[in-house]
Amino acid sequence: MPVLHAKPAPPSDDKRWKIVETRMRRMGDRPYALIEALHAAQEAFGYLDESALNYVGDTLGVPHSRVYGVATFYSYFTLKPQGEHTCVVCTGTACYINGAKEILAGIERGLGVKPKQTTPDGKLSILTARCLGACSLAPAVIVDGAVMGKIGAAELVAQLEAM
Amino acid sequence: MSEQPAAARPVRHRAAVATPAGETRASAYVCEAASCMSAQAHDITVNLAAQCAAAGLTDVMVKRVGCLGLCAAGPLVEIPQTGELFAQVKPGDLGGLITALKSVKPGATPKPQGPFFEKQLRVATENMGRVDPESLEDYIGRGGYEALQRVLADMTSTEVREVVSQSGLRGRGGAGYPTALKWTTVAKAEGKQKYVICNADEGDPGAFMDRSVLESDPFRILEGMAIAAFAVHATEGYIYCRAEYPLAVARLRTAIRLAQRAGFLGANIADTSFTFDVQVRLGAGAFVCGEETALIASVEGKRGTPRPRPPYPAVEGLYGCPTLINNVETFANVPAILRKGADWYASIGLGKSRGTKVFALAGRIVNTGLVEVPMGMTLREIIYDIGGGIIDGRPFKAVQTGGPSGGCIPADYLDSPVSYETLIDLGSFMGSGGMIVMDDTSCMVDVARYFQDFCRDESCGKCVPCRVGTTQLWMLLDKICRGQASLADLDQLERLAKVVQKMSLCGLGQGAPNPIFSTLRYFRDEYLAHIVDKRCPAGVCEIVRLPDARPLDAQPTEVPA
Amino acid sequence: MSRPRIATVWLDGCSGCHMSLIDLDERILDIFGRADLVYGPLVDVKVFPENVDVCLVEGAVSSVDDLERIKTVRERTKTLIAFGDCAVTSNVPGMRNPIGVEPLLKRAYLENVDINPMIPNRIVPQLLPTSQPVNRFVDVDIFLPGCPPHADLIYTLLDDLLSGRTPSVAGARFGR
Amino acid sequence: MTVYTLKIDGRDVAGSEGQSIMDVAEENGIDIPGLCHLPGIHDRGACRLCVVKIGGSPRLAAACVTRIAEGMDVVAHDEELEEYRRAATEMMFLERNHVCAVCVANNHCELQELSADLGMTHFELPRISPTVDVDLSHKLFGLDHNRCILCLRCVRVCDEIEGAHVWDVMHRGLETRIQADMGVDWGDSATCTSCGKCVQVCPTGALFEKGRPVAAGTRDERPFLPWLRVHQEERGL
Repeated sequence: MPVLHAKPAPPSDDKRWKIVETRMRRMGDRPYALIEALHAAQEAFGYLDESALNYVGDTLGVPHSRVYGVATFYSYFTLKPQGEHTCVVCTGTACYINGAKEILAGIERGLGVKPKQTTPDGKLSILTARCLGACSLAPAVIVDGAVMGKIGAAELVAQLEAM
Repeated sequence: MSEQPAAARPVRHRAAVATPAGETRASAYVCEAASCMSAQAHDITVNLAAQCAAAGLTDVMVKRVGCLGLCAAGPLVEIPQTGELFAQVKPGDLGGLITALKSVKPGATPKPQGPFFEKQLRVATENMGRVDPESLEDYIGRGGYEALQRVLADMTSTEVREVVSQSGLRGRGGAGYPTALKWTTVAKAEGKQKYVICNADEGDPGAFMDRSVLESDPFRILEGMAIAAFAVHATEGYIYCRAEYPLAVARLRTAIRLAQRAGFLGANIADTSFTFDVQVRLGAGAFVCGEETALIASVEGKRGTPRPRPPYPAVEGLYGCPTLINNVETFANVPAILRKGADWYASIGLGKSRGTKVFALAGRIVNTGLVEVPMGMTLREIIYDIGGGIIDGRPFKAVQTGGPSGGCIPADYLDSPVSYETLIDLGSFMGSGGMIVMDDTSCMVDVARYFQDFCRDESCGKCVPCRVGTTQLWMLLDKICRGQASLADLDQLERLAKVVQKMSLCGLGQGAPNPIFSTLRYFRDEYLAHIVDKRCPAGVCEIVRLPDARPLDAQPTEVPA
Repeated sequence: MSRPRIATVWLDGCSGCHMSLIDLDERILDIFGRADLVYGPLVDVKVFPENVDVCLVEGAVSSVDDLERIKTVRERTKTLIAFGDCAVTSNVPGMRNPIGVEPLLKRAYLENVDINPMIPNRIVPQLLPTSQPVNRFVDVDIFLPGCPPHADLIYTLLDDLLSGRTPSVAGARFGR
Repeated sequence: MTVYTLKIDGRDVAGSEGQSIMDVAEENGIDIPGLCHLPGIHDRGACRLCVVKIGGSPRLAAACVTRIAEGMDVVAHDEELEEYRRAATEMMFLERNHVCAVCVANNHCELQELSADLGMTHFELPRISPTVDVDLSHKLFGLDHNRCILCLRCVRVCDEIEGAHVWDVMHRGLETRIQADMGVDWGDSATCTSCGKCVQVCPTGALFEKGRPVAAGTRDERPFLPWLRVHQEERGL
């Protein structure tokens, strides 16, 4: 039996909440819609802040601690706003044996940021991916959505610095 | 790792960009799978269509297709009439292609395409690179939905399971559990509501088979799932797909919509009483969700942690109901088996491993890409004949199969045939089908450390041996790699690996020590070189040399001023 | 045959284990009636002697000095006993490990000091990055956990060793 | 109800359909260790201490979540299993910063008790020594992550018995932590009823009542969860 609870109002009148609300409603506002709802919220806002987590949890009748548990379990969800630019470094096996380690080391040396960190000026976030499935381009990185394959650390750092 | 590879953000566009009104004399198949897409393949399609129109080539068809397989040479365009494959095509330089298209004679026969293609046997990937992944007509034109229609018209669910049983099909997700056995368990399990789930949470690093299948031939998965649903009396299906594969997700969603519209999904499929519908559920970046029970938890909107089995999902799965979970490639084989017959399928293969297997070749290999070969082909044929050997002609060192639960197979066994059984005998594992080739520039201890790092990062944290053990194993391997370890540490490594293997709750933890076992089995000398000689034979590891003989953790700490 | 030579060593610990040894009461006469106490806080010997048969090591290995000493002990001792929780698990000294040496010293010698705050750099031995149990650095023959190990357990163990029986640490446990 | 007969460690025992191996063993006075197991809340088979061998299968099964079957032949104790259990217990000690000597649970800690039962005298592997928090924001209770073994009894008792679902886990792998509401300080939790059930079920000193001296060596007895007291008495705590 679904728990009966009052549906909360969205945290603000930002139109993007409509998208989140619709995605949840299509799944009957049931607890199993949690991950889909978090996807919708992150797509809409770029990250998940506390108001989004509360809103989703209250709508679906999921305890807040569980919402937080789910949002922190999956690496795809991010609770912090990302930098203006993002650089995703693939660390899949093919990229690893073709130099992904050197790329990450090069970024850390050159820009002083580690994976999952954002530069202090908020310009650039460095992320890693388990495998982009683009093994033919190894080592591969994605800079602001564009894949760059067979790239060296120095070349990449130069590009990132130029941004 | 909040990856958001917007690279492959799908672009909505028409099926064939140029379709001749009359007879098609020549065609250009532009690969629009993820790897080529990231190299502007879509611009090629658009530009090529425009230039064909400008050149007055009204009898030329330009269409996007799924993966052409030879990803290393992308972006790729094929002229199927002649079999010519254009590699590394530039969107701004299509003159050569136009010339080739002009010169195709009507009724031309394809010329041989070389061993990369000819040694392959395509079943699960038979439509890959042939059909437009977003065109139902194209799929039907290649025999699509014949199998489902025949099943619904002429067969009982028992008969369908019988055919699958006789084909010898086994789960392509890794463990190789007989598919028909699973189907029968679900069919016979008590419960009004049953589910079919397609496991498309392809997480092994260096594996991209499922991605290519989903991007290239999504209808095939839907058909396979529908047949399975009929065979196990299920009415609802889910495809659990990695969110990191946006192109695959988009194509699946399109395919579902088109199939629903055409009556291949939904109520009363093909005018029978059979009802089955499919929804896509997105993963969110957790490798462990490839494990069945974790996947179910994730579909239910929970933390993707596995639970002990039994009860198996076939009896108590999604929402507590009997649930069939098969992986993408398994479902991709089903329509072909039903269409061509169990005997045909069973005639391919070796021993208890029947049919074909799709492999993703990657690493230090010339022809990085996707291949499908009959079970029983030797590693040498796959790596050298199809894969083109090692980059720069360097010496082959090992091939890693089975992902983080797999192992590294050395050169001595290159002539072993590939099957579920032989790989296990060699201390590795079929896994989902990633094959990472390594040459003398890879250090095997470092590779073991890499996989352990992966496992500890992806451990869900539920059970103690995996949560703590994988980290302890990684710490030991790291110590060895840095030249700080003793022989006693090596003993500890072996002892602990055994504990983690035996005690862990799910396959992730149980399989995590496998890369250690296999590298110890074949490359013990490399471990000893790090420990005894304090040297990395491949020159990969940074051996920490200290002014005095004490190891790192016994170095005095500088007092702050 | 010469009498067995017993030594005790006090590394980074609170000396509570030595107190427990003294708690043997009259049994201490029994033990050292059969063996010689050749080194330790209870006797005035400056250098750890050669040819020690049994050595009870109290405390974790936390400093450069501890490390040098435990190596010497190992070289000159037949049966090395990790004596009490600090030697066995690093126990209380190990509580500093997550903190790190620098913040630790700052807290202890600068932030919490009113008069002439400074981090000592002479006389006090340099700390190792972490405080570790004895078996992280040298082989240990017998572990006797407990904080401190009960005098009865110490007696049983020493009695076993002196009588040539297989030494028993049954009943020993962490903490308490 | 169907009754099954089976063997545990060579002894003939009987139980009813749906019971776990752990239940039947307990009823027959066969002690199988377990730290995440607690009667009255759902089992999750996560600490792996209760693993047993069934009918010569190479795969070990957690006794707390494996239902009995007719003719089952269970080995709950042998040298190999004891070694694995010791290894798993060692991992629990090494994961966080357990210091028995100065722990509020000293002398009434299930982890400490277990290590003694298994005859553990030392650790072979190094400590991981993570930096973790101590949350003393609640007016009555404290949470010391240094001593948490992630058995999740607190999460389950709060959800299943108290119905508040204050607790859940966040992050994953070695980063997994117990957390209240949206990862807030316990004292700021809007859902906590201060019932103290989580403190009562904690096998170690991770959740504790403020103001009880280390030297007390006992737990405060509370009238709720009578079955729990029975369980603790059985284990001599």
